[in-house]
Amino acid sequence: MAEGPAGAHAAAAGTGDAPYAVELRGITKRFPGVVANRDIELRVRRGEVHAIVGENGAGKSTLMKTLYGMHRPDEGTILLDGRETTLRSPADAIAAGIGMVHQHFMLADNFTVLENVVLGSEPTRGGRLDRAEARRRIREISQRYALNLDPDVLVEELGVGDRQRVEIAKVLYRGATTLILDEPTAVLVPQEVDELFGNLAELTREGLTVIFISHKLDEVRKVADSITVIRRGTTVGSADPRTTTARQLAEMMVGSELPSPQTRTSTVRETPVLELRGVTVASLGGRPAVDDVSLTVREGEVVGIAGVEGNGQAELVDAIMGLRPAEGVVVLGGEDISGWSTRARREAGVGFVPEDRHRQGMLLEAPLWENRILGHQTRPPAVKGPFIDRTAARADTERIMRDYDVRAPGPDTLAVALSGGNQQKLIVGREMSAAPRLLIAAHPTRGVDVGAQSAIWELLKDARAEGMGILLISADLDELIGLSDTLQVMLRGRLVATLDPSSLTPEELGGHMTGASDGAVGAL
Amino acid sequence: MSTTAAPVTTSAPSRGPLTDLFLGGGTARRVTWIVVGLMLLLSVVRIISGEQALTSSSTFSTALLLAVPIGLAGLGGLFAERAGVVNIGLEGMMILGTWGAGWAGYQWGWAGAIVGGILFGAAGGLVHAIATVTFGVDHVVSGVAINILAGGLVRFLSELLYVDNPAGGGVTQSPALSSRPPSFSLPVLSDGPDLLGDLAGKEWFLVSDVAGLLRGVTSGVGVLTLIAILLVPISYVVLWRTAFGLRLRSCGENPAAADSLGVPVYRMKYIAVVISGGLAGLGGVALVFVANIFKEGQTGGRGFIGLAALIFGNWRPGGLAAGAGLFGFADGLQLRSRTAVVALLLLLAVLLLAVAVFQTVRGKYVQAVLAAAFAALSLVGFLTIEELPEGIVSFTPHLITLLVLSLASQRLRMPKADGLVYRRGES
Amino acid sequence: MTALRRLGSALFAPAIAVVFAVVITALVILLIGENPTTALRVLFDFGDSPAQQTQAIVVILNRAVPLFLAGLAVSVAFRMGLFNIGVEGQYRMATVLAAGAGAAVALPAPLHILLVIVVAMAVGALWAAIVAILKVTRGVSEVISSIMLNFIALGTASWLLTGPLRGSEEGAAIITTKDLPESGQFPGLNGLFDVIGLAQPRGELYGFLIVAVLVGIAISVLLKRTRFGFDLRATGLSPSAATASGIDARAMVVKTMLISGAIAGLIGLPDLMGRTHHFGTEFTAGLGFLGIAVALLGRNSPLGIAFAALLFAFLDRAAVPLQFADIPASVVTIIQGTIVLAVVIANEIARQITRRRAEGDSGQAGPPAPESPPGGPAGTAGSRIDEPQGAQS
Amino acid sequence: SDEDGGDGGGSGGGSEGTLKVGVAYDTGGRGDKSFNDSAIAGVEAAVQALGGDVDEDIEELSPNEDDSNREELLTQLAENDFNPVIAVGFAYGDIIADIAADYPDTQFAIVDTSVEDLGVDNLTGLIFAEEEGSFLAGVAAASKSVTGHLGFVGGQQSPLIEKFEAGYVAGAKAVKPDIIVDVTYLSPAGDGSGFGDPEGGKVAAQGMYQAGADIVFHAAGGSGEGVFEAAVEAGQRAIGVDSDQYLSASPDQQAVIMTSMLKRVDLAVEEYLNSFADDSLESGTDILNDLSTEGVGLSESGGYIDDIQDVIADFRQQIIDGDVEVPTTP
Ligand SMILES: Nc1ncnc2c1ncn2[C@@H]1O[C@H](COP(=O)(O)OP(=O)(O)OP(=O)(O)O)[C@@H](O)[C@H]1O
Ligand SMILES: Nc1ncnc2c1ncn2[C@@H]1O[C@H](COP(=O)(O)OP(=O)(O)OP(=O)(O)O)[C@@H](O)[C@H]1O
Ligand SMILES: [Mg+2]
Ligand SMILES: [Mg+2]
Repeated sequence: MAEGPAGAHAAAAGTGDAPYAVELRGITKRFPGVVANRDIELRVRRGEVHAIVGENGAGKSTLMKTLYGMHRPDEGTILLDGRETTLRSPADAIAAGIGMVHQHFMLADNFTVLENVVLGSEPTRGGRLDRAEARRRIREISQRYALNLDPDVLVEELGVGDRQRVEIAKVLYRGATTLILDEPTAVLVPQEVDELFGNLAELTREGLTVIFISHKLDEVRKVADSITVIRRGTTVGSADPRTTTARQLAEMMVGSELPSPQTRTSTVRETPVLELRGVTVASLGGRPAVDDVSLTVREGEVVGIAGVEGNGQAELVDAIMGLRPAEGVVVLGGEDISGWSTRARREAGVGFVPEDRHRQGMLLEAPLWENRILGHQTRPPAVKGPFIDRTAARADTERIMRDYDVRAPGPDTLAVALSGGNQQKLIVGREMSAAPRLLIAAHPTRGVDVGAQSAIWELLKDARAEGMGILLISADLDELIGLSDTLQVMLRGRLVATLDPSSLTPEELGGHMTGASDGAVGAL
Repeated sequence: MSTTAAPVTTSAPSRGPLTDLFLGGGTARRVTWIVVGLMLLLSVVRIISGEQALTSSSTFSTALLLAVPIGLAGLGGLFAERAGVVNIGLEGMMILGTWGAGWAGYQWGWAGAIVGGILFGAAGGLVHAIATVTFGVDHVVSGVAINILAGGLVRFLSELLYVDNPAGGGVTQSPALSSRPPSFSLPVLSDGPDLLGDLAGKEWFLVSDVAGLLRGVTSGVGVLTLIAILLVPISYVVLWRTAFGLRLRSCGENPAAADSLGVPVYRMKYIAVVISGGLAGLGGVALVFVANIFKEGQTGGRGFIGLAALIFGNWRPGGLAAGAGLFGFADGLQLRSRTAVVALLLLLAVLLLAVAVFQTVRGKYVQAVLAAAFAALSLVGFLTIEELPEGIVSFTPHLITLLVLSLASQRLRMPKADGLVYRRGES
Repeated sequence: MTALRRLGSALFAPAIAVVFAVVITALVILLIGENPTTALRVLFDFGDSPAQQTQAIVVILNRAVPLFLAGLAVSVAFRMGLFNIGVEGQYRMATVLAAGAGAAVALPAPLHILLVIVVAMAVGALWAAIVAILKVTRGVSEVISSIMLNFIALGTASWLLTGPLRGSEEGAAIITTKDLPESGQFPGLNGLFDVIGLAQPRGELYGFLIVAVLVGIAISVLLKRTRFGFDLRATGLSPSAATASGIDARAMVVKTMLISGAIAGLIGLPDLMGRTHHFGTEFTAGLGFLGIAVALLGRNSPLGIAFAALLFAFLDRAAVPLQFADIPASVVTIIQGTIVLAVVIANEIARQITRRRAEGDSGQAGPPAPESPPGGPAGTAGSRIDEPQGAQS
Repeated sequence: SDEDGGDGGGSGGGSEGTLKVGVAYDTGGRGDKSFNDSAIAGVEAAVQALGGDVDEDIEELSPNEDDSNREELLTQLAENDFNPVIAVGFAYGDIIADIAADYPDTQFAIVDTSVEDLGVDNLTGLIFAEEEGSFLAGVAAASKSVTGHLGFVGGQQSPLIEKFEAGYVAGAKAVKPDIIVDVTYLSPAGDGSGFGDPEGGKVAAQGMYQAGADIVFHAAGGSGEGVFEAAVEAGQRAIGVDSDQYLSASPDQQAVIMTSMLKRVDLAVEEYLNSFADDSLESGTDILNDLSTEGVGLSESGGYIDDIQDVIADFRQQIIDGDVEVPTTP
């Protein structure tokens, strides 16, 4: 059965006798209990941008880690430039000219850009790290590929876009000819994405090969020269981006239609749920992280906050949740809650879907039913007086798992064992089941595949229709535009524009977010 | 394109003024500044209280002597923790080091003792590495187990090898070392004509105090003290200025990233923890050299103090050396003169008063009042107390360490992945 | 089935560990030219007469009680990610002051006992609170502050003993506080042996055993069944998630240390109220450090700690009979250290196995989705979407 | 049945001339080169003299690390029919009376603790007049001192060690009333670390030598090693304690160990066993070992104090005669 795709690919390769830059044949990778990759075929021509798409957990990252030598395939062969190669470690892959930018950045925050870039292949002189030489080479790469990096800055001071360029610099520094980018655009705004694509074009012009993974199908069609689709661990086919629509791709991935976050009719009522007046959050040095923010969320309204990451959205969320000291007034349903503790705020009816589910949303080493209790320790059904009601908590977890399609064996499963999408659905289900007045949803569908994404959108829309106010923070501009009734743009800690999502394109929004639009620049 | 980047501030984020003073920015300048300030303060306190012991050359040489084992243990901790392995087993490794030094030392002399101590300590480190790196055991757990094990093991080994040993020794001690380690003095200044010694004896304001300090750290310095002092800058260079050091530290900051760049994380951690054990063992050797013999219980918790010095010093060699020095100074004073300890109360009063003024300027009145109250209390203590009881005096160094730590409003920054078990491919 | 499996894996780790420790110990004993089976026999030989046997049980239980309390104190802090290395100092301060307070007052028996216990718990809690407060207000690592406070406690207790609380006469070789009056002494439990028809041992079984059991149950319920316990464990598992869920992490640090310290305060009481009746220079030190080992061995669960304490006590008892068999007592320490190391390694391996298995379960449970996507079962040969299917659309 | 066999002897068990002696050590156990070794030497000497077998007839037990099983040591020895049972060290003082009362057919002895007031008649206290020996050490030191400045390093600040200090200071002042004696204890009461901290001992002694002292007397157990080291480095003198430390010292230390204050635990134990064997033991009371019984004294190895023997002998006689009253507390 491996012959089918192989034959098809041979046809696709068509004329050229030139060997593929990367060819994976029949790759199978098993993890205990899971076959992450089964009999995967992948052919990438030199100098092309090759996209890999597939739902969450389809096995894309696993495949790329195999190609990067991070683990050995159980079966199958890897050919680089036509030669069969065994990759025992990333070091081998690096030596073979392969570099990888991981889905989650692999950077040491407390190191400088220079240290991060040279780590593992340091220039030395007389046994000592030759910083001057390293600096020179990084500057050179930075200039050649327009990466614009300062070698001596600490990485923790950089934004996501810069971090990504550091990752790319790492790879280029090692002389990679094949670049793997795992979901590089998930955290970028359109302008940054464009820059990235500009960088990629630069790279392919220099003859480099790029393999890149994304959930954003439009993007894929725009930038890729060819596409491979993976489903449930195996290749289901390849596609030509010029002739394939996003819808067709999505169907190939999941067999369902591409979801759209279109809002139905407006459900906004008069009563405000949340009012912020002059909320200011100080930061460690200098300019406040959140600067004099005022906004109102009404019942049945979704207020979207757009902004490049690191412009104060996270701090604003923290301030509303009481996780960070802030000046100004926070009013919930007519009551001033500025001085309240996080717990009191949650009890008063604030639901919270945090940005980073692993860090703030879950106890990974605890069973699902305990995760059901988290954040609702003082409210039924999970607790009775000072005690925990285990039976009720379990029962309610089962309900959430049913209602929200959380795929796991049972409420006693540890949360780590769930995939990201399922964890997210559990969190959303948990927050919804307390019937909050206000939901703070930060990146509710980040890294979640299309199926789960549409489910979460539906949930948010239903809740909104029932009168819940929602503050939505997202980096996904389609999501923001599609779900919000009102859009606020946040830049350097301030709300710089209020926009009407019904007449807005992502590109325009992106302009506001980066301060490129006139109004926004004026506001500064 | 740079518009998207978060604004880049060139200066490091402030960590509170006192911390910055100790650990921040232009290190050399700050260190000089602190040393000058402290000497001035000590000098004033000495003149007022008449406690010559405060700044005598013998006090400083004792401080050095006492600081060496602690500092070496701390350096051991530095290597392990910079590579991401918390080493609470330093005490155990130090115990192994003392035994190894005693055992090798009575047979092959002082050089043998150094090798023996390092090897035994390193063996302890190896066990820790196997448990934490290969088996992924919680670092604290493994360290505690090693501490227990080391105690039992050295007793057992002594029983096995020293009872009925014609060379001497017994269940709690080794035979004496067969040769003594050499020691050095700075010619002319600290030796022979001993110019510094003369100056130190004059009881002149500041001049004698500085002379005391200089003579203290340059006369009769043992070979291991010399090694320990050298190891501080060497550790810095190795960890911060070489490729090896960068790789080692990357395992403590983000092992997954290091792994993805082909750094052999497990091997680096092994190397680091074994070095750590070796240095802790060397700390044990220092103790054996002092007594010329291995003696059970000799370490007396110095491994733990070394760990504290490491944290005190913000996981940096210079900082931990300062921590060890401070502890050594207070410990030496405590062992030498109970009355000098009372003079420390005056020092404390002055320091607290400075804090109070500083906090007032910053508008933090609660802290200011608190500091002033404690300053007054210390002053009253200084004026009324003649001599403190042994029980109270005995914990002077520990109390001072605790006080300095809580005064230096600290945002210490430990390596980010310190103490986290790293398993390949699991993040 | 899962329960059975869980039990299986729970027992698997300790079993491997004990085997490992036994092997190491046997090697050690062989090394000194003695017979390992002798050692094994001695371990389980509780004596010939019934009285000797019950006495052995008393010795084990009396040793286990403080070890259990120490392990419990450490584990409560561990559960929320705090390393309370300061139990040592906490129970020293608690014991000396409880001894002083108990000897200074005259009260009817139950009240007097209660007073001693309350004083001990309060002192332990306060001493631990210093650590907590320094941590939350000044950011001082609890590891350092508790190490320093251990030394400070040692000196302070010594000063209290030789100064204000001195009860023994001048010149007596052992300095002690005044004895607790009868009403402040905890009655023993030897009546129990009559009830179950066992011979009376020579020594007295600590009545404090009951207190320890009650405290163990209370802590177990607190951790597993209450909101507070949930908050505590949640903070230990993920401080950031706990904070986001509305738990005040700083307050949690203080509360947890108070509880841990209060339990630590009890460690010295079995001896104080059941045997010596005073605090003195011959005070049993080091239980705080052993408590760390016991807590780790017991995997921080009260029941596990009880087993661990009994195991340690069981081994400690053998120290004397081993010497009769010419095997040095240090062998016991070696066994204890090896067991701790072996158990934690085995635990870790078992944990990884269970975790893998759990993930295996959910991995298998993933695919059978209710709305199975069309297009046939996954894993069939791929097809080119842009040819046949693309043509269809 | 075993117990029946044991109780025949009453207060004098060794009917066949052989003894079964149980020894419970102080912390450290056999091989500590000090206290414990001295005690066992006495036991072995007595057993040998009585024709017994040293391996067979002596059982020695050491307490565990935290000293928590002392009671067990004594009871196990008694249970296993060792008689007499000797507890080495005052740490047993707290418990031995109760145990002796429980085993009335076994004779118990305890080193360093007075049992006179306890009223247990199968218990003997082997006590020493450390202050008298220390007095002579003080006399020797003061006579030999050039600088008129002496030092004393105590292990733990306990009543026992304070006896050493008191005697030493009194002896020194008896020779030179204006002599200076620096006194340092390494650890406070209840903290035994001062007996095993050579580094502390060295630092303390160094301080004294640097301040002008030329002779330092230590009563600090294992920490004394550090005191000798300090003496070697300073080129000054030190005085050992308990046993004749000159004999077990390295050559360069022998050069500085002027004398040692002897505390003959071995003699006391041997004496006790002999009287037990020949049924002359009068238990329930203390046996005081002082200058008159040669239970304490000064060693002469090395010959450093040969020239002042007459002064020392003079003071010894005065003490024995009661002409000089030696204080027991500083
Ligand atoms: N180290 C591992 N151990 C066990 N299972 C793993 C491991 N890594 C991945 N898996 C499993 O392999 C499958 C594929 O995971 P992978 O991360 O490759 O998915 P993906 O396609 O990259 O998903 P996403 O789009 O969410 O990034 C998942 O079901 C996951 O459970
Ligand atoms: N090293 C590993 N060992 C075991 N399971 C793993 C490992 N790495 C990943 N997994 C499993 O793989 C699945 C998916 O992991 P992954 O991190 O790719 O999630 P995701 O769906 O991509 O979510 P996210 O968007 O947060 O990355 C989860 O079930 C996770 O438990
Ligand atoms: Mg992925
Ligand atoms: Mg993912």
